[in-house]
Amino acid sequence: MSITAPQRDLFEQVAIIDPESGELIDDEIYSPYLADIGDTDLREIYRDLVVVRRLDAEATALQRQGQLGLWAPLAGQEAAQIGSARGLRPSDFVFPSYREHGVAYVRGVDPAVVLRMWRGTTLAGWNPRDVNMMTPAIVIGPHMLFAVGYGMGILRDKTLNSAVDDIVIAYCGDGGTSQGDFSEALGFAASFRTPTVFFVQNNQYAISSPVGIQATVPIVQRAAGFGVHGIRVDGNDVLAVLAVTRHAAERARAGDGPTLIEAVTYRMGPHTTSDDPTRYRDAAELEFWRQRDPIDRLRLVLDRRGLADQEFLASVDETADRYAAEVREACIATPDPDPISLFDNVYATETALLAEERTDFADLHGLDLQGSGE
Amino acid sequence: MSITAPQRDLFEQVAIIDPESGELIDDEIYSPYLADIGDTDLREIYRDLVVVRRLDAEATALQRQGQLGLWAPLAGQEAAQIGSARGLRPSDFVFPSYREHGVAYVRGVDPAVVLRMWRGTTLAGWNPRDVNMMTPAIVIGPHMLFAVGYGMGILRDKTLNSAVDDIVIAYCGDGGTSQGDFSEALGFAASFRTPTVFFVQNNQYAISSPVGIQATVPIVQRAAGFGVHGIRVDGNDVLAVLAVTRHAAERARAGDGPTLIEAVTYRMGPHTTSDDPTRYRDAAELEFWRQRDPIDRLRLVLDRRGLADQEFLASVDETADRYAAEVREACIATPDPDPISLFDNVYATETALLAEERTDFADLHGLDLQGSGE
Amino acid sequence: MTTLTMAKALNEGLRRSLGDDDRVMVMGEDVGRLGGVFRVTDSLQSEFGADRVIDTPLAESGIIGTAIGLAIRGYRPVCEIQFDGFIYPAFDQIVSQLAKIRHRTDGAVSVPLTIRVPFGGGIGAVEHHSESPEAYFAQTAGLRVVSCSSADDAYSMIQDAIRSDDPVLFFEPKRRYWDKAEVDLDGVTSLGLETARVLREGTDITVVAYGPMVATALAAANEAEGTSVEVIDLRSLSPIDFDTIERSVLKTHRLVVVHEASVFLGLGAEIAARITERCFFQLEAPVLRVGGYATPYPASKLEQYFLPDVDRVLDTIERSMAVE
Amino acid sequence: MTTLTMAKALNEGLRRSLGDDDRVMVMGEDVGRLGGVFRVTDSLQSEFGADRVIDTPLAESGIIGTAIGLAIRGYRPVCEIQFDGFIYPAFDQIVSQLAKIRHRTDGAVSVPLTIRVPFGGGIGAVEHHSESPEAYFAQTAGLRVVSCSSADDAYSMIQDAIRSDDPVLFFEPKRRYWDKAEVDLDGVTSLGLETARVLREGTDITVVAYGPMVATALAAANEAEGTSVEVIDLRSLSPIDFDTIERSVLKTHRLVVVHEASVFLGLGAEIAARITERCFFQLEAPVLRVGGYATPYPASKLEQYFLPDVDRVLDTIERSMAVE
Ligand SMILES: Cc1ncc(C[n+]2csc(CCOP(=O)(O)OP(=O)(O)O)c2C)c(N)n1
Ligand SMILES: Cc1ncc(C[n+]2csc(CCOP(=O)(O)OP(=O)(O)O)c2C)c(N)n1
Ligand SMILES: [Mg+2]
Ligand SMILES: [Mg+2]
Repeated sequence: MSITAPQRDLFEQVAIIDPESGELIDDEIYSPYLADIGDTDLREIYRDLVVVRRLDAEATALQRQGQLGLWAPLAGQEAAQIGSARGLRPSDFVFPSYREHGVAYVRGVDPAVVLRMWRGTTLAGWNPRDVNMMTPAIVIGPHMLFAVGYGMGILRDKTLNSAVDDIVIAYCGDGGTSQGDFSEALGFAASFRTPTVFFVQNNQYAISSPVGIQATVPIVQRAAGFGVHGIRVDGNDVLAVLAVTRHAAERARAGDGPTLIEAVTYRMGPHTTSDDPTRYRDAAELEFWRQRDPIDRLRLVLDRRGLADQEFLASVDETADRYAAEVREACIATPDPDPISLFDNVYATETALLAEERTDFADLHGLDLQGSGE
Repeated sequence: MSITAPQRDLFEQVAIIDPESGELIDDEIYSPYLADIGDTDLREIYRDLVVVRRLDAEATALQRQGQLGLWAPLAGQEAAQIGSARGLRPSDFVFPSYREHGVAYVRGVDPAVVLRMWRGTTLAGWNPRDVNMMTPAIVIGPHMLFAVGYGMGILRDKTLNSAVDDIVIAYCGDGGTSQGDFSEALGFAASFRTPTVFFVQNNQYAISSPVGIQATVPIVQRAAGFGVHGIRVDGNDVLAVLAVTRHAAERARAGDGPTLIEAVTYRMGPHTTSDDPTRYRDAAELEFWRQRDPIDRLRLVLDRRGLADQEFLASVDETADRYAAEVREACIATPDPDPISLFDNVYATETALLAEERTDFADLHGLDLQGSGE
Repeated sequence: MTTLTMAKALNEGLRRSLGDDDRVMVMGEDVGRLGGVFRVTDSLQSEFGADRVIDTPLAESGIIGTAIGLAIRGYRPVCEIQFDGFIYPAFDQIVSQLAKIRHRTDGAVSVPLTIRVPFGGGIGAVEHHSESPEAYFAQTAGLRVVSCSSADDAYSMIQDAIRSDDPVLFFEPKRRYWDKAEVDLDGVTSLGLETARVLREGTDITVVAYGPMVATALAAANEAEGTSVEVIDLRSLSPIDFDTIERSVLKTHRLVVVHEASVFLGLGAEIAARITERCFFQLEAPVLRVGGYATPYPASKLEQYFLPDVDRVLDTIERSMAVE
Repeated sequence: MTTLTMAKALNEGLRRSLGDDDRVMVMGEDVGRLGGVFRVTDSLQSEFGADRVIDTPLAESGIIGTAIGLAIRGYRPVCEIQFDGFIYPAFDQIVSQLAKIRHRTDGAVSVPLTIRVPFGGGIGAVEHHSESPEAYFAQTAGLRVVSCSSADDAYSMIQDAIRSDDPVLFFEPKRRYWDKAEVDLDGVTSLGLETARVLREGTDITVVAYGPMVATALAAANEAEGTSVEVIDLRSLSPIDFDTIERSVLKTHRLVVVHEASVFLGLGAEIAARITERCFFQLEAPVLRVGGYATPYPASKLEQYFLPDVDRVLDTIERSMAVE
């Protein structure tokens, strides 16, 4: 079985929602992937978008109030994240970067748990096995290769059990595409034909560097250079993102190999709460993208279909507020880690050196070692 | 000024010599780059090809006789190397890999000096400043980036003196294109529009790995992925290689940025003298490529034009034999390095630690430190 | 004399280097318009132009690799690695190429390249932003490795590093970026890059520290009641100025080495081994080391437990003094 | 018992691991059809198939990165890095990812990955084929680092490494690949990965070595006239079995550490520092170290001068014995 779409003009972005009318564009290749999306789904997707934006704002507020050490806002990228995450199955595996709070939300990670890393009470946050999603990758690059190796594992599993049809997706930004590891990942994925989806959120900036520093041609073009299928999508069109992700996933499941999706979007906020974007971009640019807000885009569809009644909108706001309040409360209540946990999980079996240091540490801090440790 | 050629079908290789007739094919874009190549040049190019093959065989023999520790034969790749090297000016700079003995020959490196690294009397060999060619790169990847940085330097020189129009070329193999550094080099070169030519000798193998492990599409396609101009050439057609290199160099000089040239060729011998290629390739394949021998290809041209008379051929053989004999003699006569030179040139100014070790070493070996060192 | 933060002193040092020698170039992620995430390169791009202060693509191997190429062409690049934990993608370029090119070419090719690395912990950051990777580089022949501990020294050290014909790894203690000192911007004398500095004289015990731990060592020395502590700022981590340490130990007979990096195979190991070899019969106690534990750098809520502080230094001084 | 070279013993160990556990996979450049440039993986691909013994593209970061992904999916990859000097492109993957994933995920994700590295000099090779990079990894928390010194130990150590739930850097002394020993292919007992082994008992001085230098240390011990030398094969470079060394030093009171890697910040530094701390009043001479010089690895015609040999070990033993 082979699922292929003709390679489109690389500057053309797949779009589904007409940004003027809110009508759904009929796309020969991608619309079929939305055949099952009914009114309820549209509303649930809308709810997701609003909730993750609200949670994101809450996290920023928590950082400003000293409850988090840092936060990397996703504002503006909700459609890219919700659309792609909703294109996966629970049994698929996700390798995120550090900004995929929206993806984590869809995977079922408790948003309050997401904050722990940013608060500094843990290095990571959740148990990847629980949600089939790895914890954030801070170093940019290496995890793209994990997704290829994980895909090699899926292929091997498939030789033992032909029913296996998991896929794996990895996220990075436009800046991340410059790392050697990103290219090696495309090369290995092509050579081994792994069921890997590379999802690049081109949010126009890597901290202060505009995407033009990373790439002089559309990033999606990288794919063909390695013999990988490439799709460029309007990253602020949640339905288009959902459709192309489903398409890429279907190809991967069918044994047709890897796909690189470039979702063209925009980071509305600062790179992180430590950043001052006014040093490198202007109000006009921000306004240009505000006109392309991903939530407004889907709202057009709801409005047109009469799905955005007061009751529904109020319920969405209520959900968002409730989640935000819960997250705030849980965040503030997060206990500091046990100091001696410093020594935990460095090795599967603790070494003599660590045991010695653990004891010295307990002595120094007057701790009782009974019951601690692994 | 902008010199561009339409991107050709990527599977198509630029060719100039008709392999049946020895006639020169008239190529709209590339033939003009050969307008100045007359009979004398054809003969000199032929002489180069024969001489470097002869030197290569001599080096292999020297290795077999224990005079060299190792040798990486170039047999089969003479046209790719002589053609490309002859497309450069002396003031251009070359970053070779470890197999570019033919390039070194054209740059004016004494062939006997090339052998020193393989004999183990030095880590490198020649003074790069003398010939504008760096010594061999053993680690695969990093030097591709040097060529981009060197090109950035040329561009900056140009802002200070507009007459500067040097270019820089870097060589690697098909295997080398898998390294992250290779891709980063393409990306940086595109972003900074450096006057860099990336010359990939796709000799079908990286040790035992056929090129299909590195790339599922023609390697030249990598270029477009990064917005770099790409040219695929028959690497066994020395005139085609010369023409495309001149074209790429002209583009670079004119400020049109980097070019990736994929020269399709074949390594006729083992990877190195330590390798046993019978473990991974068969006689039929070898025979297929023997029919495409780069020296025979040019010989057709000479024959057709009546340039390959006995006198000429004898003189070529005489040159090759003389060089080979000289190289053999010089190689065997190469003195072992002074043991204390171990400590030389680690730093611009020797550190106390090294001075101490140098003294201890002299004591241990009963050496007199007077007159040694830096 | 002007009162400057260390970040600003480094900025002034870079400005001076760019002004003095037009072969000097600054490059890295976000060093241009943004002026670097710590603002150490603030306004250099607007002053010296985008072809001398270069925002690079996001790829550390690419940054160092192209800088080596620039150096081969005759330039003197100063690269910024945004945080300690992001230097590893460039490791091959640094240890296999940068460190070895002079030796490999029998001195024919110099690579006068400075790599600035904000390093160390104590700023409450997420993973990979608080590491102390200096021993990886200090053990690599061909590299010079230095670390500044104060604004005034930083100002001259960065200029010395850029002037050096050898590659220099320049480790900046990021948690001291905002500490101020009097800096003589017209100062011309400098201690050079290889010399350790005795910052505080003492007679009972020597404490060697570098970078961020110098202030900690000094604070501990001031608090050590009844013990006269000599404090040495190592400054150069490779080569190490063993003569200055030895002179001090021959006086005090006791030595403690402090660094944030894990004790196991950290710089303290080499200092302990070599000073013990040199002063075996003069040492009254074994050389003791205070540093990070043999674990990865922890989450920020735990870093206070991982990092040596005044108490741990004092405790170690006491343990050393207790040996008879 | 069968007489095997070390290369063949490793090959048999890999074969056994592949046979015992079908989650084990072998990957690297040229490991398949060619059987590796040293033939350590000879015929494994034809026996276990190309989906378990995988020829990879030429990219070390890619090899380790994809192996980590395989491990996360539940496999136990064994990667070959073709030569010591080619491990650095994978450095970020190894020190920032492989070493830290267990700790980062609070134990939820194991990465049971073995990285085989033929290392060390003495084979007359060109640059980058004779290096001893073990200290870079030994100083990295979260990694286990081991080195075998004989065919029989190699056979069980490689299996132990593959069985370990921790990442293991497995350094193979390439110049000993062709040395033979009696190997018990059905042997089930093993010393494990963490324990040093006393290879030769002695009473006057202890010599610690690992990998390629074990044979050198033994030869020196045999030649040391009038001095009774105890020789310890370290086996595990991280963690280090200090207890075994300490026990020996409490008996001999003198210690020499030998490795090919440069002395400066090599493993000898840590051993010297820690054993001196533990045995300060029992040592009759400072711990002495024999190793490479603080230079890059030299051209092969000079390597005999760079590498420790029996004479240098003997000379150092004498220097230690001379201290009163
Ligand atoms: C290897 C590495 N180098 C540098 C950094 C520092 N850094 C963190 S985010 C960032 C920019 C990333 O840009 P992009 O990939 O576009 O992702 P975005 O933040 O826009 O989502 C940089 C340079 C890093 N995390 N890892
Ligand atoms: C980083 C690195 N990894 C591995 C090697 C070992 N090695 C030497 S040559 C070679 C194959 C290179 O193949 P290719 O790039 O096609 O060049 P060719 O030898 O065919 O000219 C390998 C794997 C190396 N030199 N550098
Ligand atoms: Mg971005
Ligand atoms: Mg090749």
